[in-house]
Amino acid sequence: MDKKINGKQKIKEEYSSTEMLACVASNTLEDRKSVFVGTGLPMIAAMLAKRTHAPNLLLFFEAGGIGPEIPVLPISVGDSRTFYMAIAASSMHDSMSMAQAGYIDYGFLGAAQIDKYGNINTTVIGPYEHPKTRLPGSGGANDVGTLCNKTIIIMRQDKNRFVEKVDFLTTPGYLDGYNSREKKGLPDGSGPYRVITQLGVFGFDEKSKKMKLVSLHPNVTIEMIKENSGFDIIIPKDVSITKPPSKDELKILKKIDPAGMVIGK
Amino acid sequence: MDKKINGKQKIKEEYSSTEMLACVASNTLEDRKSVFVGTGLPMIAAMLAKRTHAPNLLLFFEAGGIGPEIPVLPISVGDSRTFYMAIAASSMHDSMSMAQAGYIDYGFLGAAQIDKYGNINTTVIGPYEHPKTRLPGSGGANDVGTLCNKTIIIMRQDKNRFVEKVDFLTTPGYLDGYNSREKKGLPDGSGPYRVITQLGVFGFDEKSKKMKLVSLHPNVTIEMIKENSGFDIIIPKDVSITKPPSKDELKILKKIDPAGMVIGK
Amino acid sequence: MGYIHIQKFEIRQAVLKQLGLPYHNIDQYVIGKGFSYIMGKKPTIVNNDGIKPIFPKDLKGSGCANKVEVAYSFGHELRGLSPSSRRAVETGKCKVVGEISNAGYQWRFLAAMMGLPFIPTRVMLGTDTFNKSSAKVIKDPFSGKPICLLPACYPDVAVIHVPRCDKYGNAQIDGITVEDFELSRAARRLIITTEKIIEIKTIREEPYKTIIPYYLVDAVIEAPFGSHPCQMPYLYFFDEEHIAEWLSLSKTDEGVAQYLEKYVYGVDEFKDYLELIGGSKKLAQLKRIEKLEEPMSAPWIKKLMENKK
Amino acid sequence: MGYIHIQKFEIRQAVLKQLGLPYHNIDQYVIGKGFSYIMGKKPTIVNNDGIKPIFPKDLKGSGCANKVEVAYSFGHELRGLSPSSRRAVETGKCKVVGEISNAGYQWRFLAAMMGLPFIPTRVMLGTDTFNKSSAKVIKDPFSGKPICLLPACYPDVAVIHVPRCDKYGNAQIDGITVEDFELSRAARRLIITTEKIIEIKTIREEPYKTIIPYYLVDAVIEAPFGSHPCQMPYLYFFDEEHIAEWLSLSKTDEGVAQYLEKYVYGVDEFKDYLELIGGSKKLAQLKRIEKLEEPMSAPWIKKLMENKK
Repeated sequence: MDKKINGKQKIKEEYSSTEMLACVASNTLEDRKSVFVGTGLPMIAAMLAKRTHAPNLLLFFEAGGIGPEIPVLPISVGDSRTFYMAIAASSMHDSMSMAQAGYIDYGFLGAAQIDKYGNINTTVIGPYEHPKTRLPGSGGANDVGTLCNKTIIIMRQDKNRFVEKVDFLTTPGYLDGYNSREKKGLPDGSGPYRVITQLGVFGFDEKSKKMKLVSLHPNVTIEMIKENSGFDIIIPKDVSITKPPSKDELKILKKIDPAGMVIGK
Repeated sequence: MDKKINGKQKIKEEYSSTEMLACVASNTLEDRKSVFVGTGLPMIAAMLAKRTHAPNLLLFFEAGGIGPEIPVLPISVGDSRTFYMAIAASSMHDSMSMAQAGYIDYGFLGAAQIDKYGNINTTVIGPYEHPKTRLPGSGGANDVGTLCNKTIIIMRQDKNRFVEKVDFLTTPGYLDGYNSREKKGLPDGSGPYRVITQLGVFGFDEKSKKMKLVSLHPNVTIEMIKENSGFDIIIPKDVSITKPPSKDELKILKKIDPAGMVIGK
Repeated sequence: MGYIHIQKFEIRQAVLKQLGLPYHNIDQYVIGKGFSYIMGKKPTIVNNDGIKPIFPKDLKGSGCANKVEVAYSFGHELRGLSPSSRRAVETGKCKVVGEISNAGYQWRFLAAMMGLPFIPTRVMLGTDTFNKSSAKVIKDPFSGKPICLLPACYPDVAVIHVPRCDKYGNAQIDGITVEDFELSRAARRLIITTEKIIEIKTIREEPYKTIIPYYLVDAVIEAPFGSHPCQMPYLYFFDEEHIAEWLSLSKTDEGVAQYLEKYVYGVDEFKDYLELIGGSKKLAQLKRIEKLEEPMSAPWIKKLMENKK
Repeated sequence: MGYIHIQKFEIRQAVLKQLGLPYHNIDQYVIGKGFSYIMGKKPTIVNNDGIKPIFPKDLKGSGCANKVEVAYSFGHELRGLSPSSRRAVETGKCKVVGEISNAGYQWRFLAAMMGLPFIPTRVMLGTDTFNKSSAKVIKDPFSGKPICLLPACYPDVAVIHVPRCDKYGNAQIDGITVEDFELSRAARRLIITTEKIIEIKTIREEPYKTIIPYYLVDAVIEAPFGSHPCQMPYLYFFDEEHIAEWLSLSKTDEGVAQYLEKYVYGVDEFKDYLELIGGSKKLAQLKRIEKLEEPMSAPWIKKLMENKK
């Protein structure tokens, strides 16, 4: 991929945007923690983490697969690859109860729209009664966003997706900010932890719970971040540059997804 | 056993009081229904019913044994004989949920005390804080008495056991009678169905829910019923005589309990 | 007709000839054009949830559901969204009467299984998903904090496909049970379709393997490969080529009609359907894929990736 | 110390040397005079329920519990009532701080497992069992009728004996699970004792057999015959002769002391205890009884019948 950014020299990137997302997501996960994963990029990220810095990461799938040794990329959260050589092939009641009881550290979410408090829409674009576009709905998203201790959101960023107000609040972020999440009865201390887009990585202000920039991907400027958001993002003084995928990581990604099912070519 | 009753001729009874209880309890059960059984007499009664008029009776044990082919008398509701060749060896959550959802037709209970509305005490004799005698407590009794559609109570009858007010209301009968059971939130239409004692069989008045005599055991008089109760029992005009154990039933009982573990000699 | 819940791995061709099957009357194997029977019945609400199957999910897109309560009902995971289901809702042909989350659905079945009016949960609080659901919020009397109450859901009919059961319906399941345990106990009528019928003796020898006991079951249908084009864990994998054909055809109403004509109305028996989708050669391949002896072949993945670019 | 829940089939000699065992630190096999450790700790509340075991049920009668919440805690089913437990409560040595039903206990664990403040139920309503319990009644907001709410119960420690698990604690159970599934997920600390340790590979080959996964487990103790004098389904039966000895001795405080001296303080290792109760000959007999190759021998039954007369 060749790009000209900010008048700088053309830079030959040795990785795709999807590979970048997968690696950043992977690096967000810690060893000896548990993660609630869906298929697609979250699965790739979790598998990469397990093969690099987090070999003891425990995977939960909502349909009941727990701690599998994934042989090939699953295409569904109920796919038997999600409980291949697992430590338990259980039920949704079990997985979701474990999440609700606070056993699950990380959860992944996708989003069609997000607001500054990390509230997510995956239900409809347009008015609910006469939707312009009907999206998948909550599925397990509301559950993951409510119950996992730290939620990681992976999505594409632009003005139509980073919005002042989501068309439909499918999955709770910090609701109206500050302590409004806890006040509504959602688990203490849980909530969105990171938002990972093609441009950067975002976190949330500890007190106001407003979205703030954590790191810029290589060759991305703060202006680009602002241009691609419908709300103000807190820009701290010290913004780091996201660590790009290492050669090792890229090699492992190819092994995890040789056909490019998710990662692409 | 030889007895002289009411000035009548001595009658040589060919069955014991326990055998009588077992057979009456057995005959109360219907084929193609389900029953929640404990160990002891209920187990004997259910096994007898299965081997006589109710071959398709479905047995539930609170610990999770469902539909077993009982090889020898279990001594505990968690005993593996309660799930020997069962159709399911499940859990207490499953059994109790099935009962709460209305799947279980009959349930058996014992009692240290009972009142006229079929309320039962198996917790303490004397004041709760300083009990004269500490009894087993609810165990599964409250569950059976609350959830099964028709409860069958097997107990010894005398003035200290058939009482105006139980020392402790462990398991609900019809509470204060009439519709008070439903008003408290207990399942509609459920409640005590029969009380079987060494003297007779009792039911409950449809409206007031007060205990009424259904049948007298052979050689028992209405006076004996009254003498052995601390409250007034409704005596209808037509009271039948309980069918005594048949020779076949007695033979099967011997096979079910050859050592006389429950039935005695 | 009221509420139909159709579960993962279910048989798409079979079923529902006779909904009022009496208890125990389970020697009547009903295999036929069940899909069209469902269509003929026009159930008012189809209660279909998340992770589940390919075709029943698209019931609404096939014109046989006019109201739905949805958790994850418009997507096919990595394969993308469902064109027909989205079209049905976006054009107003099918109305979404309620939103819920996957856990929410699961626990509504748990409440029903337990004979309870509701089950509490922490999910859904503070969201539009809650606002469009049948749940309520109360103050937890123990902590004083808000808690969400999910009302029990008793589907009128549920269909569950299992690897094996006896002729009375006592069923074992290998792998995850998803919500089979709770759903089978919540449904008013339960139809079991099975890869094979085994002896009751086998069930009784390992009673702890029984997930669904016979007294929950209204009908048993023996239907090898009955989960096609979906997966049966440890036996065969998704038929991604067939799924791709459906997803492609279902982009238009004409395509849907064409698909139904070919695979539903056009076949008399389930075995004819299995011939049509590729016969024993295809089925053997799906077995090999499930056993990891052969990589999955999935045309939609490539298309998906191209669309993304 | 707070709440200890001791489960059916548990090992009576083992355990609890170190309650704060770190996660994963499960190669420390702790077999010893656990009973006395429990006694030394004087837990304030022993949460012991219904159907369960012979000795832990009588903890209070052994002087090592001064408060109990009870469902079925004073009886030994067909064997009769527990003399020591009744004496402890009747003399005021041990206080009953709460009553509950068996289902109530089970569902309090379900609430804890689900991370909920409470689970609703229809049991206990309208009774003194409810009045002496920790439950509350509310008006069900869906139907307007009263419903009972059982607060979650998180035991500080639970001990569960299983037929087999791997060294990480992934455990399979044959036969009924009673409340093991929910309890293992509710307990803050979980100690697994097992008939044998198997390879994790075996666990992974049939993952649907795992009832208790490793992340719930704080310690694993290999203890063949660890359930003695209770039963291990499919492996060995209750030792009714030993149980009779206990029931007989425990009629007096001196008898309890005598029993503890002989079988708890008097033995150094669990294998010494097994020798003391009859060694390999007795254990072989219990195996035969479980397999129905030999009838049960139970002195207490005869006594019970005589007492009844």
